[in-house]
Amino acid sequence: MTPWEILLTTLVLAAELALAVGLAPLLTSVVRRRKSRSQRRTGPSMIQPYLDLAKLWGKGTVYVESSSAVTRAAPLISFASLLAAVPFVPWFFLPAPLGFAGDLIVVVGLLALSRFMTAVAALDAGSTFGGMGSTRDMWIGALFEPTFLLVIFAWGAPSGSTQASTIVLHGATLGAAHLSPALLLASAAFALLLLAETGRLPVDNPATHLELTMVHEAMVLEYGGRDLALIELGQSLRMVLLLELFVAVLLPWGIALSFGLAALALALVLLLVKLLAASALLGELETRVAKWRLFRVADLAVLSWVLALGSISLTYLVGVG
Amino acid sequence: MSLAPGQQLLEVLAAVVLVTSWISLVHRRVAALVRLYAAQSAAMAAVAGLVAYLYNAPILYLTGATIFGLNAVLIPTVLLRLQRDLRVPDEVNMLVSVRTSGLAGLGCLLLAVAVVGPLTPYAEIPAAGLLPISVTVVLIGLFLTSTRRKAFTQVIGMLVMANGVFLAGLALTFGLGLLLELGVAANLLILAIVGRLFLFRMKDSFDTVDADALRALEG
Amino acid sequence: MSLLPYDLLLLATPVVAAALVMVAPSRRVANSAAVAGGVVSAVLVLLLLSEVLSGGSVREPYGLLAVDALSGVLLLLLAIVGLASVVYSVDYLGWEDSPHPVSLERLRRYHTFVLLFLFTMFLVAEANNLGLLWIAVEGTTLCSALLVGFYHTKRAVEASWKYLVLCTVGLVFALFGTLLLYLASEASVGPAGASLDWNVLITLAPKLDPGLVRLALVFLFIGYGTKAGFAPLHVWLPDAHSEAPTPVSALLSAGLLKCAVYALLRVDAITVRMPGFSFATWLFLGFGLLSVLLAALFILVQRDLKRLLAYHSVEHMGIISIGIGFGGFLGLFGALFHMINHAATKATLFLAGGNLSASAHTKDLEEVSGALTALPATGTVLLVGGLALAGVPPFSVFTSEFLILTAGFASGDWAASALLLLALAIVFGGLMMHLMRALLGARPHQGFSTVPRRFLATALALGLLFPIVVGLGLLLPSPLSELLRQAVKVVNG
Amino acid sequence: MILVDLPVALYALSLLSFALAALAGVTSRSASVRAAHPSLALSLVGLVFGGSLAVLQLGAPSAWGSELVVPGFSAAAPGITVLDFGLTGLGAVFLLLLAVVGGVVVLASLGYVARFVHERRGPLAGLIGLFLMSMELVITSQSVFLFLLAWEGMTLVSYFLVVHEHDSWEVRRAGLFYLVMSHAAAAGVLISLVLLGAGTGAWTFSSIAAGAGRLGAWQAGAVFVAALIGFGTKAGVAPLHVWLPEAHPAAPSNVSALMSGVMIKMGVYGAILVPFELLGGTPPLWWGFTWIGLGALSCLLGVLNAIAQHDLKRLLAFHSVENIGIIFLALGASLVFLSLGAPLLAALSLLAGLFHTWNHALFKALLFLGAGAATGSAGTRDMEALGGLARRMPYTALFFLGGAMAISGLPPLNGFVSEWLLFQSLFGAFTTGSLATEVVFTAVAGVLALSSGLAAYCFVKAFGVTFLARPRSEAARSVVREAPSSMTAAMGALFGLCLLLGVAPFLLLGPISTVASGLVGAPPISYSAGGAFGSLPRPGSTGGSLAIGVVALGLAAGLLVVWLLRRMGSGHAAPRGAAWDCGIDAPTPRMEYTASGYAQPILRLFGGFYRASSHLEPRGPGSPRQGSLAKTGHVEVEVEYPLVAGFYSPLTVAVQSLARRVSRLQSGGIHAYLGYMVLTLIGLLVILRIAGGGAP
Repeated sequence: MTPWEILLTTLVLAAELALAVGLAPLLTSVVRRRKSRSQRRTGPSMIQPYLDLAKLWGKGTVYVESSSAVTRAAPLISFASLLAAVPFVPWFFLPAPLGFAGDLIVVVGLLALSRFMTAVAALDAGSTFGGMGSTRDMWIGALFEPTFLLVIFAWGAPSGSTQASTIVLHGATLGAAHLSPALLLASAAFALLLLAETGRLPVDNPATHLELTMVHEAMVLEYGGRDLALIELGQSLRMVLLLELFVAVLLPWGIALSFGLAALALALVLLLVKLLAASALLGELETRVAKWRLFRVADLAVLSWVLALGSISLTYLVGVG
Repeated sequence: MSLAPGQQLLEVLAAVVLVTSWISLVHRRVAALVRLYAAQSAAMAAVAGLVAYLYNAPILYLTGATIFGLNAVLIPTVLLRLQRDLRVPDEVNMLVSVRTSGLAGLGCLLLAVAVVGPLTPYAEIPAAGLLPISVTVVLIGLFLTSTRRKAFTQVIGMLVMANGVFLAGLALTFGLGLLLELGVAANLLILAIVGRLFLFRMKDSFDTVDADALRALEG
Repeated sequence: MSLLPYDLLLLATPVVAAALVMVAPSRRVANSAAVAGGVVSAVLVLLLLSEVLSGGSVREPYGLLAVDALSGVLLLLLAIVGLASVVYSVDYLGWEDSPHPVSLERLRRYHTFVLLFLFTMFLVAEANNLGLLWIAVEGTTLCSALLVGFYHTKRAVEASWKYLVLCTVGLVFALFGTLLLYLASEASVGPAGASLDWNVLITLAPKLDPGLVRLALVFLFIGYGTKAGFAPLHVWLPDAHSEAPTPVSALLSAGLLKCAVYALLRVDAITVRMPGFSFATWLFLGFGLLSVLLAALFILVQRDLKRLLAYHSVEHMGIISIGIGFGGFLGLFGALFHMINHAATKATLFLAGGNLSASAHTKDLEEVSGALTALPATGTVLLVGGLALAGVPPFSVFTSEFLILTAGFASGDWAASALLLLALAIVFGGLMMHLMRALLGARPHQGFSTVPRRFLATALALGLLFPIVVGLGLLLPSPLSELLRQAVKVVNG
Repeated sequence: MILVDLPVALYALSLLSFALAALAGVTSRSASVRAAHPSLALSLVGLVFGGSLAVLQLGAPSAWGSELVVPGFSAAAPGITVLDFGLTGLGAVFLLLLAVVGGVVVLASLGYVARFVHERRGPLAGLIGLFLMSMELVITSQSVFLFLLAWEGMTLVSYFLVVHEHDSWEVRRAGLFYLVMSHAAAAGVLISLVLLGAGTGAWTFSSIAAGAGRLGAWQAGAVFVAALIGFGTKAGVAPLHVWLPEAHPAAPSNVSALMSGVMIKMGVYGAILVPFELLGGTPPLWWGFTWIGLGALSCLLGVLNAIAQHDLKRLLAFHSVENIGIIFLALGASLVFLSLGAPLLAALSLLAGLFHTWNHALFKALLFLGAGAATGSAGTRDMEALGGLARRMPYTALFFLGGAMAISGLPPLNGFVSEWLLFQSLFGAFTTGSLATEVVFTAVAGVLALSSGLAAYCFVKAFGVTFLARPRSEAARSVVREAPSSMTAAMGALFGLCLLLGVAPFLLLGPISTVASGLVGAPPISYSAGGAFGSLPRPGSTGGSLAIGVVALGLAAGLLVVWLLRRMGSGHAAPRGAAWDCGIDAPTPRMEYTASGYAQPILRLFGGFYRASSHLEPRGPGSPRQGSLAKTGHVEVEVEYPLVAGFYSPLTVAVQSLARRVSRLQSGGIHAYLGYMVLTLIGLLVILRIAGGGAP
């Protein structure tokens, strides 16, 4: 790479990081707005999440007296690993800035890392709810980790690569033929994964205030101040990350392949549209379903496995790709 | 041609050996068993002498004499004395009924014939027909040893087996040569002595010569 | 040709020693006379072997006695084990303060019988003739029966009676089988050329009538098999071994059983030369496998140390017989080698076990615990010996078993070899279960007697055997391997 | 002549120092802590020599060896009992592993043996020396006989290490179970090697490999299966793994670390040795798929059982089963690729397998040492009685957490790299063009992902319950000191290695990959080597690439930024308060989530697998009223192991009862005995009669 390209890549990297972190609360509030609208409510204002974060950031923190250094380290590591996952996903420019350095399996690893740290920290306070949330969250995560891998295999099979950029590029160049049944099945599986990973209904209810039904909320019950802010932001970041991956693979068209103002602008606009639409869809979905019993989530996981594996066999039965 | 009568006599003597062992199968009195054994041994001795005469194998005269002296006279007297000294009750107690024993004797004969019969007859060897008989006697001896309660009668059973073997040795092989004959005889004698010793010990420690009393060692 | 008829001297030595013992005025004299007998005969055996290795075989003019490599192997192990147990006896019951003291004249009787027992076994090894062989084997039965019943306890009487009856019955069969062989030779070449000298029989082998020989084999196997402790004819063995004085148990298990197998080997040497005749092989494999498998099961549930070792003898006789059955150079080599290894290992265990039960006052392994901490020396010997007996490398037993298994797999008897391995695994489990229970554990559950005992003779005896147990697995001195190879040649040409 | 040969000299020296170590350990009679040190130091020296030998071999791959024929036997049984030693590339990989992990564990033992010196049980240090020696012998033996000697020696010595605390009968029982099972397995090893020898007529590995082509398909299959049983048991592949969770908790922790870290890897070594080096050629497909099936089984069985444990060391033992499963997945994939004629992919998966072998050795040794430190100082292995150790033994906690993250396959630690490699090689199935392989391998990838997810679940529980929150019992409260410095140093070293291999795997991958491609006859795997920043291979056109260094860098950068942001302007230390308790009353340790409670969702989900039974132990007076919500007491969850309950124990019982029945043959009645004679005679005569002239 020429220094020029390196410079541009660095710029793109910075831009995408800023974009991801900046967009995260917005998309969350889009989901909430969508829900409140379909429930005939005037929900909170669109910038409410930003205000919450600012308020939390201003507050001091209190730690449980029996807690150890893990409690303090966990939010940092968990957030940092999400942050580190951003540049492995193509946003508005191909190839993804760090695409050369890692593929989607790395993303899986980083997400798992952040989950792991949160779950460990949840046990540190020694309260009952922390353990409850921790075990449930790890349980869900373990069930859906295979889904992620299977989906990666299914997505990567046509292009013969697990590299996000390669997959998207292959799709973008393929045109309409890209939307093969195999891809759709795999993406459906990914959608289920997305619900579980981001703690959405029917898996988890992010808006609940009843400890016994909490999953993610129960884990972070003991957190406050900047730590909590990081956790909340991280949760939104995780959502936007997965949403972006979803739309980028499903609808790869319009992403910028070269440094041209027009191309970049178009890519940015399309990116925004896709993400907003996706999150609106998510909110719509959340209003349609109720929370499931924890153990029914397993059925969801199994369904997602079946979808992904089906897509694999389909790929080569139909001979697409 | 001239051998024929001698052959027949041989057969007859062999039959005597067989029958004595048979009777000892069904007889209920110990002393009678001893006497039967003596008679059998005497017949054996006669066999030896006859074979020696018919096939001019002089060594066998000596053998016959040994058998007579040892098996027909010495050992039986020793045994009878022993029975008196040990006060061995005179009735044989069997593990199986008399009828069964008799039938078993028949079975022994049939088995022997079935096994030895198909063997090719040997022209060079006279009296090859005695082989089944000796096998039968051995089997009967084994049967006696294993179905009679008294250790005393077990000894008699073993002696009968030995007789069966001797019959084969005499009739079929003209003996094994002097030295071996004597060796075997000596062994028999020592066996009798050792057996006698142990019978006394058994009487001492168990106050009976019933081999069924020996059941301490198991597993 | 040698200066002296070592073979005759060897036979004479124990008898002379026995005579000396009988007139010995004191324990010291009796013991030393017995030990001297053992030592001298061991030396004579070595001289004899050196002659055999150089000259091939030593024959006595009348042709009744002869020593070739095969009998050399037997003589060697008899000399070693005999010497070891005679020496061990001195500490075991030789003095007033021994663990099992006896009166002087009973001590005389004991030594006499042991020496006569040795004599008869030497005779077995030197006999050149199936008839004489039979006489010698029967002789061993009579002497050893007296030794088994040496203690006049009820159990001893019972054991010796069973031993006497079963082995005698068996040997009558053996005699009958011998006769049938003679008959076969007679049938092939007529009365004139008939003989029981196996060198003759070997030359006649191709002409022998297979039917007769098969019949003979049945009787011979039942006869000598009883003596060798093949299942299911082994039933006398655990009783005799457990009731006899410990040195005698060692002698029985290590020497006597081998004598019986030796007799069968002599017969095998004839039958292998009969074209297309494999009945003997079947019998060896069948009895061997049956013995190994049954013994394995018996070992699992056996708690009495000496009976346990006795069942191990059954197992190992089975292994030897399987090795002979596999045949070929490798199989026979393994079998003969295993004879030596098993003799040394088993004797070691019996003697060390004697120490253990002498200080623990029980033969029941369930009642002993922590022996390794209580008696470091004896415990270690037991541990190593037990591992060796279980076929753990690098000890000698493993090597011979490995050779036998290799022979099996090479000759295509996969099933037999696999069964053998299975049985060996079960045996290993059983032995380890019992042994470790007794050896390990922190403190002995019941007091070990800490009375200072004489240990010189014990140490000497074990010191004689232990190197064989440990060393022979990795390092086979070339004279020995030469002897074994010649012995294999004797059997299968 | 032999002295100028550097490898031989190193080899001899290392064996010599091991022997001396054993001697020193056995002969030392004083009961002081120092008494064990000379022996351990000598072992270290031996490991250093061995390690340098391995490095030498990996540096300049030229298989060396020298023949040593046992006197007499060469003449007696031609060539069969030859003792042949040498070091192949594969051997070097494992020898280095032995040197590194063994060395660290010996270092830890310096402090750890202090626990044992006052109870004069046995020469622990000397046995450790022997143990290391036997493993080095296994790796360096190049002939059937020597291999068997070394193999059995290894089993035996490890048995005596396991029963070191032999005054408790559980320990003796576990030890016996282990000993018998491994001996039975050794029969498998013996069969496979002897079949090879008998089939090829050669008894040294090199000549066997040369002549292996002569073996028939059935023979080769038999060799493979026997080797699978033999080595699989030692490695702990399900369903042959049952000795592992018994033996590991029974042994002292440094021994468990050695066994789980190195010894079971000897099973992996053998499993690679037989098909790849000795048999060679193109394996039939079913070999690979057998391994894959067993590997998948082990993964799930291992991790699921691990989750159900609350004995910390049993939990770790079951995780060994899981990781061995992962290794066998990789090896199986490699065999399959070989059969499909894709050597490059075969090399890649073999590389993944070997690398994961290393990684597992590192983090499992680390975890066992950590567990040893924790349970040793608390005096109990029951997690329900631990807790709150993090604040008393911070270093142990930190390193244990690191090991937990590594074994859960989280970046930027070594576990992630080897799993990534395995995923990539599985993904390679899409280039083979065989649909079956594609679907199976994708499913396998799913299994792998599931098991690593569950592993993460399990280790959140293990770490959290053991080290976090408040002490759950007096035992845990009694812990006041950090583990001895030698142990923390050892754990630190292992953690450093995990991190190093996670960030810069090329340090090790380079040499290993040459070995791997050499074994499968593939061209060397090409990757843009650039130290930490080089990217891992993209075999053929497919796969992805990974510059784990960059990932780690990004992570670090992110961490730094966030940390700075959080610190900005919040000067004063954060105050501390009570945890939220719904306003009931002050939370007590009894309100903390227990290990069983944590495992409950999985137990419920896989109830059919566990047949877990939970029953409530009423506490205090009066039994709980039915239907009332507030029951006093605590719930016991018991998990039964279908494999053991359903197969192993019935087998043992059956054999035992059979033995008891058979032993009644020895009824004591002389007439019965004579009867046996009669029956045998009659039986043989009848056989003779039936066979008649037909008998041979």
